[in-house]
Amino acid sequence: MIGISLFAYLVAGIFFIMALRGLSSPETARKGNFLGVLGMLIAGVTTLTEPVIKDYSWIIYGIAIGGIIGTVIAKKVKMTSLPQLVAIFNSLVGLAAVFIAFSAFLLPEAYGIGESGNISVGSLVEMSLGMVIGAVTFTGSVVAFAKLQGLLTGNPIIFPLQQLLNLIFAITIILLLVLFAGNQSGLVFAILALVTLIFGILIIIPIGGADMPVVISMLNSYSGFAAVGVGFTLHNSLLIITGALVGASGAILSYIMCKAMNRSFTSVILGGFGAEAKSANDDDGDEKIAKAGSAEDVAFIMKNSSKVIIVPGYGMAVAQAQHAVREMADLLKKEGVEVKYAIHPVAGRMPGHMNVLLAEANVPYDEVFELEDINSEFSSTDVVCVIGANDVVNPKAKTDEGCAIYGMPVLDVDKAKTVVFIKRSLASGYAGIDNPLFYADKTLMLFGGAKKMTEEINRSMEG
Amino acid sequence: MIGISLFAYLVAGIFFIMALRGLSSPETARKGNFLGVLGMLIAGVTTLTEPVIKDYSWIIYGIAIGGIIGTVIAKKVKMTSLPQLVAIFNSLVGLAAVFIAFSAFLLPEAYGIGESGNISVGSLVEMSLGMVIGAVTFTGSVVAFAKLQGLLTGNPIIFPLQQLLNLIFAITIILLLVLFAGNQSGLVFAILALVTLIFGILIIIPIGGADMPVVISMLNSYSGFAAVGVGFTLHNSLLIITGALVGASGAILSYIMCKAMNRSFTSVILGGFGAEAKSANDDDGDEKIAKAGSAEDVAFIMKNSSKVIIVPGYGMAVAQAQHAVREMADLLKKEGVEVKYAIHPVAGRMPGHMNVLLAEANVPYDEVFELEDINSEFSSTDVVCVIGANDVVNPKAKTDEGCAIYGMPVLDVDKAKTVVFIKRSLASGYAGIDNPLFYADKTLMLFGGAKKMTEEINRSMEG
Amino acid sequence: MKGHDVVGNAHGVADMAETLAVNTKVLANDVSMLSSQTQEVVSSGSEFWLLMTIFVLACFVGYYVVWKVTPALHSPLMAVTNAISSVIIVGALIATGPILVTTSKIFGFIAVILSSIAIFGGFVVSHRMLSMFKKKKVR
Amino acid sequence: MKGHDVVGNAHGVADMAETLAVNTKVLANDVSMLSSQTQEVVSSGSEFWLLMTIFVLACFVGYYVVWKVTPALHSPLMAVTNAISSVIIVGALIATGPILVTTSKIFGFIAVILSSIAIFGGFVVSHRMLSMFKKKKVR
Ligand SMILES: NC(=O)c1ccc[n+]([C@@H]2O[C@H](COP(=O)([O-])OP(=O)(O)OC[C@H]3O[C@@H](n4cnc5c(N)ncnc54)[C@H](OP(=O)(O)O)[C@@H]3O)[C@@H](O)[C@H]2O)c1
Ligand SMILES: NC(=O)c1ccc[n+]([C@@H]2O[C@H](COP(=O)([O-])OP(=O)(O)OC[C@H]3O[C@@H](n4cnc5c(N)ncnc54)[C@H](OP(=O)(O)O)[C@@H]3O)[C@@H](O)[C@H]2O)c1
Repeated sequence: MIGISLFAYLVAGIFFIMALRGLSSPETARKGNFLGVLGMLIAGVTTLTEPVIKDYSWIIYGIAIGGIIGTVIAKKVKMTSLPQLVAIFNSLVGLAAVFIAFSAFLLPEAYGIGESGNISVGSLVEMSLGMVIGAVTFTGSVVAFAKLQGLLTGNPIIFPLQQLLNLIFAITIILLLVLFAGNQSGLVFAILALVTLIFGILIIIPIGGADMPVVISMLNSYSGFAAVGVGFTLHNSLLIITGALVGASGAILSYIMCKAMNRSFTSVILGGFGAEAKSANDDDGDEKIAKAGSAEDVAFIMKNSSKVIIVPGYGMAVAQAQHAVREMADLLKKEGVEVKYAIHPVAGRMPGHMNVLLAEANVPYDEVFELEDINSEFSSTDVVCVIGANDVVNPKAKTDEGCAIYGMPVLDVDKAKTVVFIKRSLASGYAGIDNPLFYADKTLMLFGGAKKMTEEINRSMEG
Repeated sequence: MIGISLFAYLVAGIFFIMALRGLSSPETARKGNFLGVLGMLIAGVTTLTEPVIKDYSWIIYGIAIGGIIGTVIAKKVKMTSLPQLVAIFNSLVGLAAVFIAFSAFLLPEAYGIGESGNISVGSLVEMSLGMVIGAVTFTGSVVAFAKLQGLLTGNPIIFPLQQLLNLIFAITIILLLVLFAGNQSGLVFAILALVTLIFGILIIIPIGGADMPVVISMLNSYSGFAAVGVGFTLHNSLLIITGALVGASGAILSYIMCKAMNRSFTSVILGGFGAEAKSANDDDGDEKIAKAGSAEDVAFIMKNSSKVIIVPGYGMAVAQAQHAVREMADLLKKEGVEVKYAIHPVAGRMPGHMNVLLAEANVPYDEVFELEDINSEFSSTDVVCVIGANDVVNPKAKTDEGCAIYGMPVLDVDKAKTVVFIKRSLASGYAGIDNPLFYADKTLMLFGGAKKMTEEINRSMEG
Repeated sequence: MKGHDVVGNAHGVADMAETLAVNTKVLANDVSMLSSQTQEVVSSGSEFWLLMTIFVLACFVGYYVVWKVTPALHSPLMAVTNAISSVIIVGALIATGPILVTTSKIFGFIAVILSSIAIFGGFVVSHRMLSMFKKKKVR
Repeated sequence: MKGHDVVGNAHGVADMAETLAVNTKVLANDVSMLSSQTQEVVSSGSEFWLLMTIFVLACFVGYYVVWKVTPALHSPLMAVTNAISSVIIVGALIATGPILVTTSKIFGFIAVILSSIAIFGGFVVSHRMLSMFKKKKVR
């Protein structure tokens, strides 16, 4: 029995690994996702055959309720709200870990880790680590969600002695954990939970809304480590394997984002970035003059070129302009123009966000190129059409040593013959840095919402 | 105690992984090798602190004897004999696994797997699997060594009903294994060992000498799995981890070789390739005429070109011409000629063999390029100097659907302006296929031993 | 045999019996301690480190697997990791399993709901994203 | 108290003592069996599968790590794997450890020599190869 279930957990673990492996290319990804579902099924069924499980009714109800809610959310959610969705799911995993830790503490017999009041120190430490990480994940993700959804201000919320307060909380948590491992009192455990929940709020609240993607990825990683903690408590290798996979995934994604933004991870976590950004916004670029054009102008230039590269950014996502953009590309292709899409690793507000949006608008993924694959092509391109992007095409990152994004790899759109920007104003983007390309001779600005403007271009191309 | 040693084994395992990771680039490789040594030290010291170990004298003698022999061999061996060396070391690991399995059977108490005559079936199966794999590795590697060293004929040794005999042996081994797991008789174990040792000889002997690199790699993989078997017997996670790493490495290397030779792994293992090859040798290419030149001609052409690519092959290794070749490149560079080296994945007789030989002759590794990195450069090259290589530059692999190497990726030397071959005759190479490039207009043949000819070229360039 | 001899003997036997009983108890204790120690050694010491080994290896695997994920699929990756990290539902199921309704069972029930949301939600949304990724086809 | 009463009592006590002794034995047996069973369950069942899990994960790690090795270093790779697979010396050391000279010890000794050759040889030759790999420098 024990052998069979350990074997089944191993198989489930392999399936989870294969699920992530599948994501290495869009062709294998769907099969990978299916293997993931299969792995989860195996894990669930295996657990349900454990002798401790005698009453199935609550379990069935629980899964049914959760399953329906989850499916409905997943079907309804707009692709532009993916970051929020991930934040919610993270928070649920974290909260579940907290509840499971409490269950294990209250009913250790069921988990085979001793009797109430007589749990080994090792198990106590493991369960409280799982609980602590879970609790931070929970409240942290809730705050991240609120900031992304606009329920909380996106500005970093900063108050005096913040770092000191955080330090005091961290020390308190460690002390409570040691105390709990010593006396295994339920009260201490509950207080520990409470303090950690508050701590989760405190560490995320000073971080600006625009940094939330990094935060979410980090919390995703934490949710993995919460699973590892629970896995150690339950002596369950599947939870440990899966947790490690998720932990690695979250950590790597935040690393990739930080590197693509040319920021250090600590600077993101210490927070306060959005605040400086806003103030840096309005000081320079007053003398220079940008050339504005109309949708007809843009349609004309693009129609008469032989190669166009489209660079979508955050603004395209906000405006939900992806379908209009796809139509524009189709119209251009009908005129015999070669069209490609260039995506910067941190375009938009989440890794891979632009790819999903373009895919949603039926753009074939072999027309969509990553930075390193397309950067050499801009010099042989007639028109680059930048839609709602800004920082990811800012040449200052290559030239201005003093600026915040200096060294960040950017798309070399300034090498193309003509650059068209579709955005509402000359305002800067997320990093709050003015873009000299707006004022270049080869640049044409098309002011307006991304969706409206693209549709206007389409109309003038059709007519 | 047990905790600490398990921790130490884990650390050693991580060091072994890091050792292999280091090999991903020449810069980190030496550090990786050092970590490997460290891991081995940790593993050894940890084992020596186990309570069962009371007498250290034999151990010290054993390590001293083995250490001296190993170091001397490793220092003395010629870089051209690397395949033999790897074969020897493989055989030692295999034989050690056999002895250890017998020790575990005779003194199970020391390994904590029961008492003599009362070992659990699981442990019996594990130890006999370890023993069987070790025995095959041992005799198989000895045969491979003998073939490579020329002690045995390199021709496949084939006799009637060979496959049937192998099948009978395989079945006998399985039956003996089951019998042994049932009655744990020492006699049965010894017979099992004997039969398996013979089996190891039988399966390698029909394979041609030129296929030995694939065989060695496969046996390398086996030696890893022997370690895994011993690891399961001893409940030692380090042995299991390391064995899996080695197993993966050997399997991947043989896969890479088979793919680069465009042959299936089974066809290699079923053997008899060299035999056919030899017969295919002499049938075609009688009418065509090859243009032969002198060393002075070659020196003149190369001196007056602007870009030369050197393609070394098996013949350069046999002739030990690497130092002369390096000198030639130096002389050319002095004349202002751009010189690069192109290495095919299966040039020579072992993966990475050419790279080591060139490195030995002080060729900087950033002048040495793999097939996929340099193949596009041949069209802009004036002279390609092919030294003792043949199959890896044979254009038939691209054009002649009927030939044995059709589909194998080759270096596109035929795209260069002039091709110089330095070899002793118009004979074919390992695959026994005639090379039409010898008779092309752009080709100049320089007949003679690789070392002698290269030195002549150097002399005429200097003088 | 004299009366008090007998009594003395009886006392002796009784004493012995008592000693025996005490010894038995000690023995029983010892053995049970031994048993739990054995279990402790095997399960706590050895098992913990085996699990730790599994953890470390899984981190390596995760590292390599995730770096191989194409950047275009980073969003689905996040959704899938949401789903699979909810495998902690395993712990929740165990808490919900007993027949007796206790706080632990109620907590387990809540955890089952929460993780089911993330499991179904994560897999469904990643499936939704992935089925949008299409190759160019002749239209 | 009558003589035979006392004798009867004494007999009773003796009987009880005997029963107690027998029971003790049974108990001791039971507990020791339990103990060994526990160990069996934990060590054979659970430990085997944990080790199997480690094996599978290590195969994944090996797969990824080896594919990342640059082709130029495939020869040193073979030498290093020779060296590290000789970590089976661990098993040989245990066999050579006891003071009593037995066949097992002699076998262990031979295995120590054999694997030491491969360990030293493998690391030394790979070091020799690796130290030949040099970058271009201004001469
Ligand atoms: N993707 C990630 O994972 C991630 C994570 C963290 C941070 N970030 C950061 O996010 C930034 C992404 O760069 P990006 O170039 O995509 O965006 P950006 O630099 O933030 O610029 C977006 C631009 O879109 C315009 N815009 C907003 N709404 C619009 C609408 N409805 N129609 C048309 N235009 C609109 C804005 O200009 P107007 O106001 O003038 O219209 C703005 O300048 C980078 O700085 C990156 O570091 C990304
Ligand atoms: N590297 C590996 O891991 C590996 C493994 C298994 C099989 N192989 C096989 O080995 C072959 C390697 O290709 P390759 O092009 O390097 O070698 P090759 O095709 O075997 O040709 C070597 C040539 O070198 C010449 N030669 C021999 N001794 C010489 C000397 N002393 N001086 C000058 N020339 C000499 C021979 O011609 P003359 O007799 O006319 O001089 C021969 O044609 C491939 O077919 C590959 O599939 C390689």
